Amino acid sequence: MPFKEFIEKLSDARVQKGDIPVWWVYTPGIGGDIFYKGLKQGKIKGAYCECCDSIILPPRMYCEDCFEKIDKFVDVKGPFVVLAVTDVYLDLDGNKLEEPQRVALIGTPDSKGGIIHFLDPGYDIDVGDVVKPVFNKKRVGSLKDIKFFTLEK
Amino acid sequence: MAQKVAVLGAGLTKFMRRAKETGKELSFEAARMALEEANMDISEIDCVVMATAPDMFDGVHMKGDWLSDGAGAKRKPYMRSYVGGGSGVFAIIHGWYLVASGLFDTCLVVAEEKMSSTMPHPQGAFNAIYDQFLERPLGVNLLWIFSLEMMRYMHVHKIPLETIALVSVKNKKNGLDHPCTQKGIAGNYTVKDVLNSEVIAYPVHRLMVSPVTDAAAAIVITSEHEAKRRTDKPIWIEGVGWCLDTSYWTNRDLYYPKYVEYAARMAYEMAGIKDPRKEIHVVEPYDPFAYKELHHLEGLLLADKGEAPKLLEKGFWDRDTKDGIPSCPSGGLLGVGNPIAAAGLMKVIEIYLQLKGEAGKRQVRREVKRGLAQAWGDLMQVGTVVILSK
Amino acid sequence: MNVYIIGIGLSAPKKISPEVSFREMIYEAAEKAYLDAGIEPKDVDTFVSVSEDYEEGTAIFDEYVPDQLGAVLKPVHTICADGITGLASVFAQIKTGHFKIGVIEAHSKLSNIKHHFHVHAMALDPVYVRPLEVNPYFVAGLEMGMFLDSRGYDELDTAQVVAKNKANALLFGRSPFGSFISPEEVLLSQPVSDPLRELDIAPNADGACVIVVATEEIAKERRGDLIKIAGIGFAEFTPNIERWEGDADYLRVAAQKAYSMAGIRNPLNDVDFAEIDDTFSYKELQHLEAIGLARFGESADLMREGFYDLSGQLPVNTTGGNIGNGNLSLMNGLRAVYDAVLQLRGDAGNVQLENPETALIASWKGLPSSSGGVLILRREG
Amino acid sequence: MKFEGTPLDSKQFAKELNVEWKGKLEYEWDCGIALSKFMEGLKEGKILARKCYACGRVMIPPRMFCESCFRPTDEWVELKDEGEILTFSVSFVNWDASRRKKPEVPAVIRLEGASENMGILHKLGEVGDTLEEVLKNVKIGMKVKAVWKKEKEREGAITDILYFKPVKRKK
Repeated sequence: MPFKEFIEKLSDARVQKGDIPVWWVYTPGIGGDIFYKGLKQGKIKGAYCECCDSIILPPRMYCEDCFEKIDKFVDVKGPFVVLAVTDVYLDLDGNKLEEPQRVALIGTPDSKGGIIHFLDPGYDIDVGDVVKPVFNKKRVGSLKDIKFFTLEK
Repeated sequence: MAQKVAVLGAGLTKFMRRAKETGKELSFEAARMALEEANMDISEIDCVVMATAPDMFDGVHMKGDWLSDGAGAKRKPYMRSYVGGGSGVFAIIHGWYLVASGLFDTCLVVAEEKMSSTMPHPQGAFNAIYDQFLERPLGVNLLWIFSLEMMRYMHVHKIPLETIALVSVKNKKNGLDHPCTQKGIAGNYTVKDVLNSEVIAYPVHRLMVSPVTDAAAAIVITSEHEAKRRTDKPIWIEGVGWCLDTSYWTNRDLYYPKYVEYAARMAYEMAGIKDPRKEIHVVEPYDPFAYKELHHLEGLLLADKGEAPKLLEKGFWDRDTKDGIPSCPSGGLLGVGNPIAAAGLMKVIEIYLQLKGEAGKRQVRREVKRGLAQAWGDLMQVGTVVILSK
Repeated sequence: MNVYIIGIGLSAPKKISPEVSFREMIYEAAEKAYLDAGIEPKDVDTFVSVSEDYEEGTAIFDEYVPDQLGAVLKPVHTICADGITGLASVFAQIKTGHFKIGVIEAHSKLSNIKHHFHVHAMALDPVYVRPLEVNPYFVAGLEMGMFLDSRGYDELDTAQVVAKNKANALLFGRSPFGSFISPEEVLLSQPVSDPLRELDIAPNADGACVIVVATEEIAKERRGDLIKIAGIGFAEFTPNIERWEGDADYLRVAAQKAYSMAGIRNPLNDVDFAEIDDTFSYKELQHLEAIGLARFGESADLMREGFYDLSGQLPVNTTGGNIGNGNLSLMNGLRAVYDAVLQLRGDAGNVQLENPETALIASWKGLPSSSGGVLILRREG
Repeated sequence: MKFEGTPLDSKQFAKELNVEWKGKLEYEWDCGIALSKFMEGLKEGKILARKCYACGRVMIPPRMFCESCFRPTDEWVELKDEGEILTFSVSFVNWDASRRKKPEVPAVIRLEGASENMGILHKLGEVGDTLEEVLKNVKIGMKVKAVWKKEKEREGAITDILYFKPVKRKK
């Protein structure tokens, strides 16, 4: 190092502590509002892009492929299929979870994209399995109105 | 060597205190509008540039990546440049060098800001612009740097508060004619109204401060041959300049923005401009605070040091001036709103519209062949300048 | 007009760096780079720094860039991207003909972040994903699963990447993360987000890197090897994780641009060695396939056969990659450029290859982004 | 031309299905060579600056390199805890834009011994409780002196100086 003097011992090295003291309130937006209102009614909404004739999950206000605005939204009834799955062993703070959380990307055969959500820990659900959403009884219009996706028997 | 670069189309959303749309959706709307005006499809765009100021407003880390699909960047070369408040004008500079280099022929330039997500107030996110070691522990507020700079500027040149209030009067009146203006921002105010408004951080009064705004803006720029193929009346980018001063902002005399001067000199040289006071016909300097417009007009060498306020009193910067240089005909940040990066690009768009003669009620009275937009940012530190011509 | 790398400077990666501030760390790298280039900072026409605010804990980090680079009152701006995309910005500026010498800077002080997962979580979509409050590394676990499934690979295949890169790092001798470890041992490390394990993840590190680039005219005034930027590309895929399919499309698009600029038709033949982002072990294989240094589904076999070893046909991550040198966040790409220049100049010590002429460097911005850049360097004369 | 966007007033905004998030965004920034020493100095009631022999500037905040000469700085210089006001403001806002009745008075102060324009940001105290009082009591160019925390309470931070107060001229 190029300097004329250095920190000689670790106890002389100081740190300044600080934080970002704000928090955030996000509007769900035009697409997110349709998604959240659908969840409140116990439905999964998708966006229909006329340009590429596709249903897009989760619903968005525009199609990222065609870059066209979307004003048609549909109920997506399924079948819902697990496209990818992972067991998460750590929580957000980095602590080890007692039981891993099973998180999956869940789509339908004729839609682009999917929903990222939890899988029912009561079953050993894997990629390719057909699943269905289990909604909470009390719903407020949020992503967590879905409890998890469980195995469709 | 550099290929010539033209501006082909522009898009803006409404300026809003709180938008229902997400930042991605705002970006989409502005980008879509710019593409439509340029009569281009997204598939004809070679690369996308994003400008957006602190991630701490939107509350999204890697905000540029998060916004990218809303800016039409899927599977495209995409870059986000960032110089704080200077980002909006830097966006066109960024697009300029990507096209001028010959690497790309067409570029979609998008600027977005959604400030309303920050709680308890967007000013809180600005706390983190200060030095974390020696400044943030003092319990700083964003307005401090402005009020300190304004005080120094007024002290050195002995500028009365009444004169600075005139900037708010001018811009808030101009803003009445902007179709995107934020509700409750523009209006016919008097100097007395401004000076009677709440003192927030003396000498800054409430009506001398631009508001918190959500909005997006976009332009399409292309190489010369693409421009000539697509339009009979291209607007050219003649010069660009940018400059960053030291981060030790308390080590500088704040009365004069040297970094704006350096950025302006770079742009004038590129544009071959020798006498900017004669060769620039309309100007959009950055006006997040009333005194800033005057400060910047001096930095741009359009007025001698300390003279911009005197010219203001004479109506030299008015929209309907005959022999002056109209400044902030759009209404600026004080009259339209201040969605940081999108506000800078809004200024570029205003110059573009003025040169095309399509500014409607805001069209300046004098003939315009060349105009300049400028933004400022970081810790009283960065100047970004672009010169457009017919 | 051609553009050359004329100077490189590094503040070497380490786990933590309490003995220096970010400013002092960057100054060290800048001083070395200018010395290497034989210039002073006043000779530089434009500066670019890559950074992300939440990693710095500062809003508008651009503010804190100029002083330690000697860039006060100069054209300076930030690019919020990986190091190679940042380098592409300087490259483009020089190509306009308005600038002769440009500088790119990147650094990491990841050790100063108290809760890393919370910073990563801020990058997840606040409406569609983040409300689940899951550890953000799930994104890597999910994608790794997709990648392995679609190719029929298993975890032992990705563990080979870890073993190779840690061994290379140990041989090279600069980094604290080098070791001899078998792929089987990698599988014994703790699961993070299945199939991703602790040792699949490049450990966070601190460091700084500065690179000086210049026009042909300036480069040819200097003595020594000429390192030409033969091709460069950068691209975004989509930030919407729901649309990911386990392929690194960002690098596919970036590589196409870089290859066409460099006139490369068959990268497997035309490239002598590569530095490929391996922030997660599977990323190395995924990236190799995306840029055409392996066909779809063939990278794991090639890895097993030693194709990418130091003694193989196409050595990859000769100094240890990110797994061996540490995850330096946005600096990863520049650290790789630095090491590639060492190889091309014959300065790579124990891991020196025999007379390499063409290097490929591919960088990824990091979790949970889908953007990156590809650079082709060629040694002349 | 149609301009898109859906403005919400504060009532409409509150009715949206909003998502709230507060992360643990905490940092421990390495102070490094220059600022570790500077902060240790504050604890001892000293204000330390750094001198560059090439340009002769005495710099505060101190730095191990001179940004204008691009070389390492050479020497520690202790400044007086007295200086002059370069500029000031009378602030009625807290960090989060909430209003305060009694103003704070931030100022840029050049300490004696530091080079021209080498100010630091701090606050003034004992200058009045209203805008009128502060404007009467404070002038640019005025001399001020640091008011320190009690020695035992100092922790090696810029807040070890409570504020700067006007220096009363002896007549």
